[in-house]
Parts: sequence; structure tokens; C-alpha cells
Amino acid sequence: MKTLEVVPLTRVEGDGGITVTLDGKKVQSVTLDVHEGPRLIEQLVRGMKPEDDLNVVPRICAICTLSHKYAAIRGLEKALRIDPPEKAQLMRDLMMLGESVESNSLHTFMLALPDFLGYPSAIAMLGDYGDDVKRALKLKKFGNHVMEVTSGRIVHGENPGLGGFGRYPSGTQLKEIAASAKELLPDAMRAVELFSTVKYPEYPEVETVFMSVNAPDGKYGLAGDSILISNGEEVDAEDYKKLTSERVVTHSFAKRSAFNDKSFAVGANARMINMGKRLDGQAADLFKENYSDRWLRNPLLNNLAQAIEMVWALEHLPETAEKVAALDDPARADATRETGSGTGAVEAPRGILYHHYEIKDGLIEVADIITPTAQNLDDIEVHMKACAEKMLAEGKSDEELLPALEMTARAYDPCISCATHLVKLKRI
Amino acid sequence: MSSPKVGIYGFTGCAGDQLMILNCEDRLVDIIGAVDIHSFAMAKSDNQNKELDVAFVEGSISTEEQLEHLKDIRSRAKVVVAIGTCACWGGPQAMKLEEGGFEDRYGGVYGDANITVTKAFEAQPVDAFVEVDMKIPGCPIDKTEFLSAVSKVVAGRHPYFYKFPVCTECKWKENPCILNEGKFCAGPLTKAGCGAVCPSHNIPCVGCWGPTDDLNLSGEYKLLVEKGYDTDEIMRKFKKFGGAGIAKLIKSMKDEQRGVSE
Amino acid sequence: MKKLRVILDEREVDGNPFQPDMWRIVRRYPLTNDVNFYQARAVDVDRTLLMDYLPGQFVMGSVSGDGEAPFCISSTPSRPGLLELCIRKMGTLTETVFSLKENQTIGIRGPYGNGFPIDKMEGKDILIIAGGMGAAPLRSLLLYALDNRDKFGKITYLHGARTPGEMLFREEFMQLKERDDLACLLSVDEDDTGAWTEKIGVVTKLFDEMEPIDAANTYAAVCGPPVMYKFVIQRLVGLNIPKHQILMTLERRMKCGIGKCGHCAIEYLYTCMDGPVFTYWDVLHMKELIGKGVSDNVIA
Amino acid sequence: MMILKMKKEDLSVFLETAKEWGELWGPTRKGERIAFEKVDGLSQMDLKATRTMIPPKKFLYPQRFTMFDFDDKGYVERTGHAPNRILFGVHPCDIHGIQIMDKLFLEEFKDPYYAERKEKTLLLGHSCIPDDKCMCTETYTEFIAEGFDLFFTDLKMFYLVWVGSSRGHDLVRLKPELFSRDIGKEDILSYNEYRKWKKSQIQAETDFTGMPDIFELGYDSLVWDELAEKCLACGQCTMVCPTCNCYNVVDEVELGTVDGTRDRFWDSCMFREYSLVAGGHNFRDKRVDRLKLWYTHKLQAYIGEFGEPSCVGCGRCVATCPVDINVVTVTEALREQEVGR
Ligand SMILES: Cc1cc2nc3c(=O)[nH]c(=O)nc-3n(C[C@H](O)[C@H](O)[C@H](O)COP(=O)(O)OP(=O)(O)OC[C@H]3O[C@@H](n4cnc5c(N)ncnc54)[C@H](O)[C@@H]3O)c2cc1C
Ligand code: SF4
Ligand code: SF4
Ligand code: SF4
Repeated sequence: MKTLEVVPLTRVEGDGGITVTLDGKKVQSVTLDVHEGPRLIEQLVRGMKPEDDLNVVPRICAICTLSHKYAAIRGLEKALRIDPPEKAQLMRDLMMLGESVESNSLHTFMLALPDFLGYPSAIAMLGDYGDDVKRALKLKKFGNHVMEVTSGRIVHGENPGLGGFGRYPSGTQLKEIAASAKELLPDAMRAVELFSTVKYPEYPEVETVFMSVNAPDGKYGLAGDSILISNGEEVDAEDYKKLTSERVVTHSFAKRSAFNDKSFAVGANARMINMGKRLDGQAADLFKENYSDRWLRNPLLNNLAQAIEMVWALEHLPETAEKVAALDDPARADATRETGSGTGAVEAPRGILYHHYEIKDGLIEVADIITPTAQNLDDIEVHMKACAEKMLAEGKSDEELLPALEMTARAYDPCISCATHLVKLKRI
Repeated sequence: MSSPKVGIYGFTGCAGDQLMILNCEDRLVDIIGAVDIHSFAMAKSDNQNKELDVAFVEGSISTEEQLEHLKDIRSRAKVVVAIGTCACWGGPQAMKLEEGGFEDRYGGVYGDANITVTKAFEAQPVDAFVEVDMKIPGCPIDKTEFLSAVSKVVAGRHPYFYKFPVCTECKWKENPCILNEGKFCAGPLTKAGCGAVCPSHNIPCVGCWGPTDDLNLSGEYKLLVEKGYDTDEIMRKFKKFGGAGIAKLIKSMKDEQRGVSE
Repeated sequence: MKKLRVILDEREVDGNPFQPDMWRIVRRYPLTNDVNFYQARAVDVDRTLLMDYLPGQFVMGSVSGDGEAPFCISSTPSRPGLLELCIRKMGTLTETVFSLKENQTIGIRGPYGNGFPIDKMEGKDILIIAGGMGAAPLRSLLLYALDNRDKFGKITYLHGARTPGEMLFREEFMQLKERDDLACLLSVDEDDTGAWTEKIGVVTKLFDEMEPIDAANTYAAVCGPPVMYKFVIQRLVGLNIPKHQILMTLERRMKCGIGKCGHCAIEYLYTCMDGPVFTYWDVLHMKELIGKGVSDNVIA
Repeated sequence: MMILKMKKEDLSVFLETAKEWGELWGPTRKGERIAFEKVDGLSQMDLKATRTMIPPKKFLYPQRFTMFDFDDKGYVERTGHAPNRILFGVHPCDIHGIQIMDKLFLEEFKDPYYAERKEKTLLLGHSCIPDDKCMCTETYTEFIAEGFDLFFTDLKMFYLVWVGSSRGHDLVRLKPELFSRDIGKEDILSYNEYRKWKKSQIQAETDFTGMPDIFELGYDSLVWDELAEKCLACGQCTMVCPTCNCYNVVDEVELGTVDGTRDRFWDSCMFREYSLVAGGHNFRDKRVDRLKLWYTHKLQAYIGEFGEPSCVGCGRCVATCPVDINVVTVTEALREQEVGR
């Protein structure tokens, strides 16, 4: 028996490791461990005022900071019955689009592409794919800029709050954002071109269920009050526990989720699978050209989904920015009650993020945060196991096995640091 | 002169500081040119564990495994720089340092499951375990402040950090003082370096840079009590980011108050 | 070529008074294990000759990347051509300066400050009391007085250090002991070498060794660590030296050297412009200094 | 002094023309934030705002700027970049403040950075509407006779315009038709009325004249300790004060090179680092020492040296300090030997 260890799993944010235990030609187990220390954030925010919680929870993950902020805002606003003004809502859409461009460009070009092209890192790609690295940097910078303008700074901006924003951007800033988004569209198209031409190995393919939010008004979007499942079901976000039924595993500080006792996936591919038909513009065409039922099996296609989503985001940024600019700065909306509960569901770049709060007399009693990576972990293990088994059956060497496994895990765009999680233990 | 050998490591935190390094877009190429990056787990695969001139350490320490890794880094590095508030002070996960109750909170999340990877403990800043030569706080670090410090560190010089509180930068930006509106603001307690972003957005400073060099905690505490804040809430707000640093200050403030009342 | 500056009395500066000139270190050697001695000459030769100064004045030394700091001039204007500085390794800038080698350059601007009131001191007896680093500016005064020996009365030089190894210019001062036109008394707090032939004890002890002085006709100059002032001043006042004839150099944080940055302000005075040499009479009027070790016990 | 008359409605045209000389800056208001900002014209300014957060010192001496660029060969001064600016709407107290700064920066060892910006800034003063925090009558700064290029006194129906410099006169000559010398009895009466009105508006009562002695006598007063216990050492008072000039200097280096800049930025005597020297000795380690320095410098030492306080009565410290430490409360506390509520 031998053990292959991939520690640390590089190029995912945070500290994780994959242990694949092989028994001859058989895979005994595949475990993705989160070694990073637990932070117990949900416990720490108990007793806090909602506005204080909003400063802390985005710090769960720097990459999805705005998703956390927004999910918390949605959960808290529902709990406190706050009805945000239209301009605030549009600003939130805008900031999410920014985060989407930032994160998807980083992941596709800088983290995943080297895997597909056989380079150790994006830095190593500079010589042969200098233009693409530059493209990535340009897109990422723009995404960061949108996040900075809307949230106050690139990472952990405090501008978005309950009932509105501290300060709204100026017309000039918004105009610039609209113009840059239009200009950068070809760069996002290039990402689609790259990811629609690379080869996706079949090894990790296993049929899975996909979940995403159901964006309102029949549109493609990054937040919603109900959840779509690729089997056709739709569930109210308040019933998130049914969808995620969390459990603790002893080999990791990250909790796990399962749906009907089986793994499921969230992420850009899940969004495309569930809402792809709602896309418009060039993104719609790209989706139609590239979509196939292979998406339901192969997690690697998440990279392609992210690239198409980037096109969607850049196409929607200008109009959103213009709408924000057209409205006067509203006052913040106030809480209309002090006790209540609410669940916010938001699409972080890597999948659904839930923030559930129970508030009593203005103080948080329960906070429950379920991150997309926590939801994906089981699915990652399933697909990695499939990948290892098939490759072993074909007699592949360990040297071939290792990168394939890493690539599979990485396709989920896992954010290990934010998988440090949550929910009450379910005892059977 | 060969370029300095640098390692960038992340422990318990949000990875925001490593991300900010990656976010130095236009300067990233300069950084790569000026230093020899031996290890940067978040950004590259071919990492080596060798002697280092400078190790940048992000995140707080909260497991046995991390502690071992940290000690190994310290033994290999000539200079250890803590980057980000988690590494410098403990960060949000250290807000209850000195208060106890870690086991309960841990149980609240993991039940009585026996997690075997490694043993976890209450998060603490890097300097609680090994000697730290320099702290670059921030949640996350500020690009300008970071680059300014790194430029000097790799040249073997002492960097300069603003030692004054956020209020100073806040005034440079000409914001009306939030405290004067009767609202909480951690500006006077918090090290400058962020450009007073929050007050510049009409939002109180939340203290994410950690405590500044010289501050008057009891002065601000009294002021907030006068303004009608609940004492528990004040303490929670004080402790949000400053971890070990603020815990120490609160302890001495309480000792002082006890001394007065006796 | 940049326009040259004419300094001193008018304090008039053409161009940018913050502009450091580059000086080349022509000689460098350790005085103690944390103090180095530097001889420097301006890269622009004429500049060296124009560096006209008084004992007690200081320059702002610059190292690009580390900023600027004030340093007293240790050389005497009576021996022009070279600027001499003693620099102790203390922090950011001084650490870099400490590591500079011969032939490397350092930025210099100045001289600044008032210096010792040589015109008033001429014709009088001179009593110099140096402690530790205080020898740096006082050496300038001593050498100046010796170079102009006929213009001064009796010269007494008292110098204390912690150990023989920490005594600045030890050899130089030992040689001075040979001269019969001055009294040079040296002491160390503690002799860790076993080879020390001079006095042992704190610097104030040397007062007991010294010949009687003509107090009314004496100018005393003191420079040393803050703790030393208190005891030395007590002795000087006890000797009845008029308070305005007791000279002391004060140290304060400085960023400009020319009265702009504000750091060295003590009430209405700027250490850089009105000092660093102050009389004890001045100091008595500075409330901030009273009770801080400089002048308590002796106010009345 | 030349004093001219101008119709109210002509101001906007005049400023439009004056822009020929340089950028136009004036007081703007966004919510509670009042600041001198670059503007397109009169319509963007708020001339009723009593005080900007930061006085016009920021134009002559910005919060942070580069003094030198350096490389291994030496230091190259960075001047010549300041734009021409017209600063409109500067109140008398602030012009007095600038005069105090001028004394410091332009007399002995002229500061070329300050000098250049001063040279490139035209000061166009404007009369003001005092509030309860102003105390300019106590510092004799409620009116101003010099130190500006033009000064506009708003007399409701028209402006009286003082021409204070040759450059100010040049501005007038850009559109001479907007100005008249035709000043009659009514105008004089209404100007006099205005002066009376202005003085009557000042509510603060402080007596700075006796301060040097009170400070001397009260140097060890426990009142100081009580104040210092409240002081947050936030430095706001120094940043907003029009006569606080202290600064710090720091070198920045470019990554991987020996090139860099020598930068200068506002500092405050309220900070511990201010008097800290290498080796860790601090001449003003306690907050109380620093607080004393601030106030003795402004109200004792300066009066002792120049016969007037270096406070110009603008009320900024009154409006800004979160714990109510300011020239009014400090002088009162020292006089009454009790810290007020
Ligand atoms: C008038 C005068 C004459 C001096 N003469 C000498 C001398 O001949 N030899 C010598 O070794 N030292 C002298 N010093 C002390 C010397 O200036 C400090 O040791 C030096 O500033 C330390 O700088 P640093 O950058 O190494 O230390 P850091 O602690 O890193 O200081 C940073 C900065 O703070 C300021 N600063 C810190 N300490 C002092 C200080 N003591 N005085 C003024 N500014 C300070 C400087 O601007 C300095 O660059 C003198 C000081 C004064 C005021
Ligand atoms: S708003 Fe906050 S940071 Fe700004 S001055 Fe007031 S207390 Fe300080
Ligand atoms: S103002 Fe305060 S909370 Fe905001 S970024 Fe700065 S230190 Fe952090
Ligand atoms: S006096 Fe007031 S404004 Fe000034 S430092 Fe103290 S608290 Fe801040």
C-alpha cells in the first residue's frame, strides 16, 4: 500500500492537501484535507450587532469577500426586514459583477490555464503566453477596480452595508467602468476561445447534481431567494439546510455537504447548467456553441463556464453602471424589526454561499454560513477518485496521476480558507 | 549581488494579504525581478524549502501542524515579517483571546467529532510563538505600505510605518469626524496606513489595522459610554481585529479602573 | 555646477536649503565598538573649503533610503579641508552610515545651529566636561581652543566614559595629557581592562582632582547623556560659575535642522536654530526641562 | 489700499475670466464635508460654509509630497510641478494663518516648496458667516488688511473688493468693466454696518492676552493631567489647525534599486513618536507633556515671541476635537483651574 500526498495543494487559496491512498491498482481512499486552522467565525459573531457581523464575516475569505458581504447583507436584511433602495440594489449587482470578473479571470488564466498547458505557474507561462497573462492581469485589475469603486477597496471593502452604501461612486467613475468593460470584452472572449479549445480529459467524469440560485425575473444572475437544482427541483433558500445537510469529517477542518446523501456541485458550471438558457448577448451564443451534456459529468468544464460568465459579466457591467449613475444617492433604509431570521443566498464565483442569521433584540443569536467549497468537497473527492481509478486501470504512472488529480480539484476553484466552516453537527 | 531569497506563507486567515501581493498587478513583475521567490504556495507549484533571506508570514497560528511549519520557517529565514492583521495581532479569530471558551466554540462547530488532522487551538499572532522582526498590519495589507516596506526590507534597510492613528489620514482626507456625530469609530485606536478608507466612505473605522503605537483606550471607552454605548458592545467593537494587541490594552485598562475604584 | 552657499551669520542660503551635497568618506575607523569616526571631503572640492563652521554646530547627514539625522561636527574650523564626524550606531540611518566604507559618499548639509559663543569665550578660562558621545562636539571646541591657544585663558578638559574601550578619542586625549598648556583629566566608571592608568569613577569625581578655578572668568561647556547634566550642573553652580556662562548642548529629535519641521521645539526655542548650545540660564527658563533631570534641585 | 465695488451677479463672470490664470479652487460642501476643492465655477462653491475641515495650508504645504528624487549620484529637488491656482473664498482668519506660516517658511531659510506654491497661488479672500465656534474677535483676526491678492466683502447687494497685490490688480484688469470706484455714502454705511454685524456674531469669549502668565503659573496644574486623560492622541487638532506646521520626512526606495524619493508629510506634536529619539528616549513620553507643548506653543511661547497668539480663532479645534479639548476649553480650564464639562 502506498500513499501519495499532495501537500500543500498549491494555487488554491488557503491550506489544503489531498491524500490518495492506493492499494495496488485500487484506490483505497481519496481525501481532501483542510489543514488550515479553524476560525470558528460563526461562534465569534454571536452576540454581535448585525453591523459588526458585516465587518467580520467577509474576512472568511479574501477572494469571495464581497460575496460574503452580500450574502450576509441579504440574510440580515431579511431578518431585520430592511428594504434597500433601488440604487443600493444596483450597486450590489455591480460589485458582484466586478468580483466575478476579478475572480474568474484569476482562476481561468492564472490558476487553471497553466494546468491545461503544462506549466508550473502563470509566471512560467510569461514567455510563451505573455499576452494571455497580460490579458488576465488587465481583466483582474478591472475587476478589482470595480470592487474598489463599489466597496471602498479591493479586498474587504466596508462600503456596502445594511440598507445601502456609505458612499456612492461619482458619475465619472461609473462612466469609466462602463467604458472599460466594453473595451475588455475581447479579452474575456479570448478566455472562452482558450478554454473551448483545450482538451478536457475524460478521467474525472461522473454524473452529478448541480445547484445554483434562481436569479429573479428569469434572468441570469448572482443572487436569488430560491435554489435551482439540475434535476428540475426548486427549493426556497430558507430551506438551505435540506440542500446542504452538513457533517463533520475527521480528516479535515472543513465541513461537508451532501444532498440526498450524495455529492453535488456548485459553481459557474452549475449556474450555466441551470440558468444558461437565460443568457443574452454574445454570452448566449458562446453558451449555445459550447454546451453539451458532458458538462453534467466533467468538472473541468467549470473553467469554460467561468470564461463564458466573464463575457456575460462584461456585457452587463456597462448598463448596470449607467443605471447606478442615473439615480440620486438614497438614504440608507432602516431596520423595521429587531428580532427575526433570514437566509441570504448569493453566487460567489465558486458557487452558492449561504448566510443564515437569527437575530434577537438586535443581537445575533445564530449565524450559519455555508460556503461553496464546503458544498463541493464531497464532489471533488468523488471525481478525483474516479479520475484515479480510471488512470490506474490504464496503467498510468504516479507522475501522470498527480497532476491530473490536482487539476481536477483545482477546477472547482476551491477556496480552502473559506471552507473552514459551520452548521450544527448532524448525528444519526 | 544575488537577489534576496523570499518565501511567502499563509496560515489561518483569509489569504487576503497574499492576494494583495498578487493584486500588485503593475508591480508584480518588479517584485519578481527584484527578489527570488522560493515559495509562494498560493501562486505557484514549484516551491522549495530552503534557507531564506526574508519570510513573509500571513495568518494567525491555530494548529499544532502550523506551529511546526512556522518554527521551520523561522529556522530557515534571516528575517521574518508578519503580514496582515491576523499574523500581527491574531485577527478576527483572536477576538476572544484571554476570554477563554475556545473549547465551547470549537464544540459548537464540530461537536465532539475527533478531528485527526492536527490539534487546533485558539488562534494567536505569529509573535506569540516565534520572534518576528517586523509587522506589516492591515486587513488586508495596503499595497503602497507593503511595497514601501518590502523595498526596504529586501535592501536590508528599516522600513518606516506611520505610527499615528487612522484619524490623521482621515483628516488628510478632510472627513468630518464620525465620533462627533455620536457614533463609534475605532480611528483613534487604529494604526494608520489604509488611507482612512472607511471614514472616507462615511463609515466608521472598524480597527482592521490593529492597535496603533500610542492610544488612549480608556479615553475612548469613557467617551463612548458618555455617548450612550453599551459597555459590552464597546468591548466587542474594540476587539474585532486587534487580537493579542488589544487584549493586552484592555487588560491594562481594566487593571487601571480597578486600581481607581479600590 | 550648483551655486555655492555662503553660510554662517546671515544664514542665507541660495537655492534649496534642504539640498544635501555629496561628501566622500576619505577615512573611516572605529572609535569604540559602536562609534565610527569619519573624515569626509566634499565631492565638489570648493564646497569643503566653504564649509565654515563654529565648534558646537552640527550638520544634517543623509543616506538615501534612510533619511537624514543631525550630527555634531567633531573637527575644528581651525583645520579646514576635512569634515570629521563621530557616529554611533543607534537606528535606521546610523546603522547604514556605520556600514559605509571609505570612498563611499554621504549627503551633508549645514552647518546649522548656533555653536559655542567663541567670541565671548575668547579671553576667558575654559572648562570642558564631556561624557560619552558628548566628546564629539566638545572635541571640536577643545581643538579649536588649542589651535588658538593664545586667545584663551586656562583650559581644563574633563572626560568620562563607562569603560576605557568606550572612551572616544582615548589615544588622542592621552597624548594631550603630555601638554602643559592644558589640564586633561580622564576617568572611566569601571576599568574592565585592568590596564587603565587614569582615574576611575563618574565624571563629577574629576572636579575634585581639578585645580581651583576663577569662576567668574570661566566658561564651562558640558555635553553628555541626559543623566550627566544634572550632576555636572550642580557642581558647576556650586563652583559659582555664572549661569549664563555654563554652556550645554541639548539633543532633540530633528527632521530639518533649520526650524521648519518643529520637532526640536522647546517652548519658544528651536534646538536646531537657537541651540543646540544653550546656556544654563536659558534652560532655567524652559519649564519643560525643569524637573526632567536637567535642572531640578538647582532652581532656587 | 484700493477698494472697488462689484455687482453680485458679476462674480461668476469674473471668476470665469480669472481661470485664465490657473485652476479655480473654492469651498465645496458634500454632506457635512466642507473642503477646498477644484471647481468649474461659482455654482459649485458653497460660500456660506463657515469653515473647511482643512485650512488652505494644504495648498502651500500639502499633506504629503516629494521633496527630492535621489539615486546613487545625489538628490534632485522636485519643484516646478505646482500648478497655478486661484483660491477663492478664503476667510480672514485663514489669511492670518497663512501669514503666520509665511513667517515660518519664508523668512529664515526659505522653504522652496512652500515658496513655490505660495508664488503660484492667488489668494482671493471672502467675508464669512461666523458660527458659535468662531473666536476671531479674541485673536484680532476678524478682519484682514493684507496678505491676499483680492478680498471680497459681501454686502448683500454688492461686493466691496480690496485689491491687495499687484497680481490681484492684474486680475481686476482682465475685466475692468466689472469693477467701479464709484463708492458713495450708502456704501460706506453698509460696510460699517457689516463690521458691527460681524463682531456681534462672535459668541465665544476667551481672553488670550493674559495667557502667557496663566500658562507659566499653571504649568504643573493638575488640570493638564485631567485634560490629557481625555485626549485621544488622535492628532486631529494639529491637522486642522491653520498654524500647525510640523512635519516628518521619510525616504522611500524603489524596489530593487537605489533610487527613491524623500517625502514630507504632516506630523503632530500630539504623537508619541514626535519627540522620540534613537535609543528609545522620549522627551515627551506622556500625553500630558505633549498637550502642554501644543498649547504653550500657541498661547504662551508665541505670544512671548511675537506679541500675539498663533491661534487665529478659526474654531477648527473647537469643531473637531472629539473630547472637547481646544483653545477655549483649555484656557478656561487653566484660568478657572477646573476642567469644564
Ligand atoms: C544637535 C545634535 C547633534 C548630534 N550629534 C551626534 C553625533 O555627533 N554623533 C552621533 O552619533 N549622534 C549624534 N546625534 C544623535 C543622532 O542624530 C541620532 O543618533 C540619529 O538621529 C539616529 O538616527 P537613526 O536614523 O539611526 O535612528 P532612528 O531611531 O531610526 O531615528 C529615525 C529618525 O529620527 C530622528 N532622530 C532619532 N534620534 C534622534 C536624535 N537623537 N536627535 C535628533 N534626531 C533624532 C532622526 O531624524 C532620525 O533620522 C545628534 C543629535 C542632535 C540633535
Ligand atoms: S472619523 Fe474616525 S478616523 Fe476620522 S477623525 Fe474621527 S475618529 Fe478619527
Ligand atoms: S479606516 Fe479602519 S477599518 Fe477602515 S480600513 Fe482603515 S483601519 Fe480598517
Ligand atoms: S486634543 Fe483632541 S483633537 Fe487633539 S489629539 Fe487630543 S483628542 Fe485629538
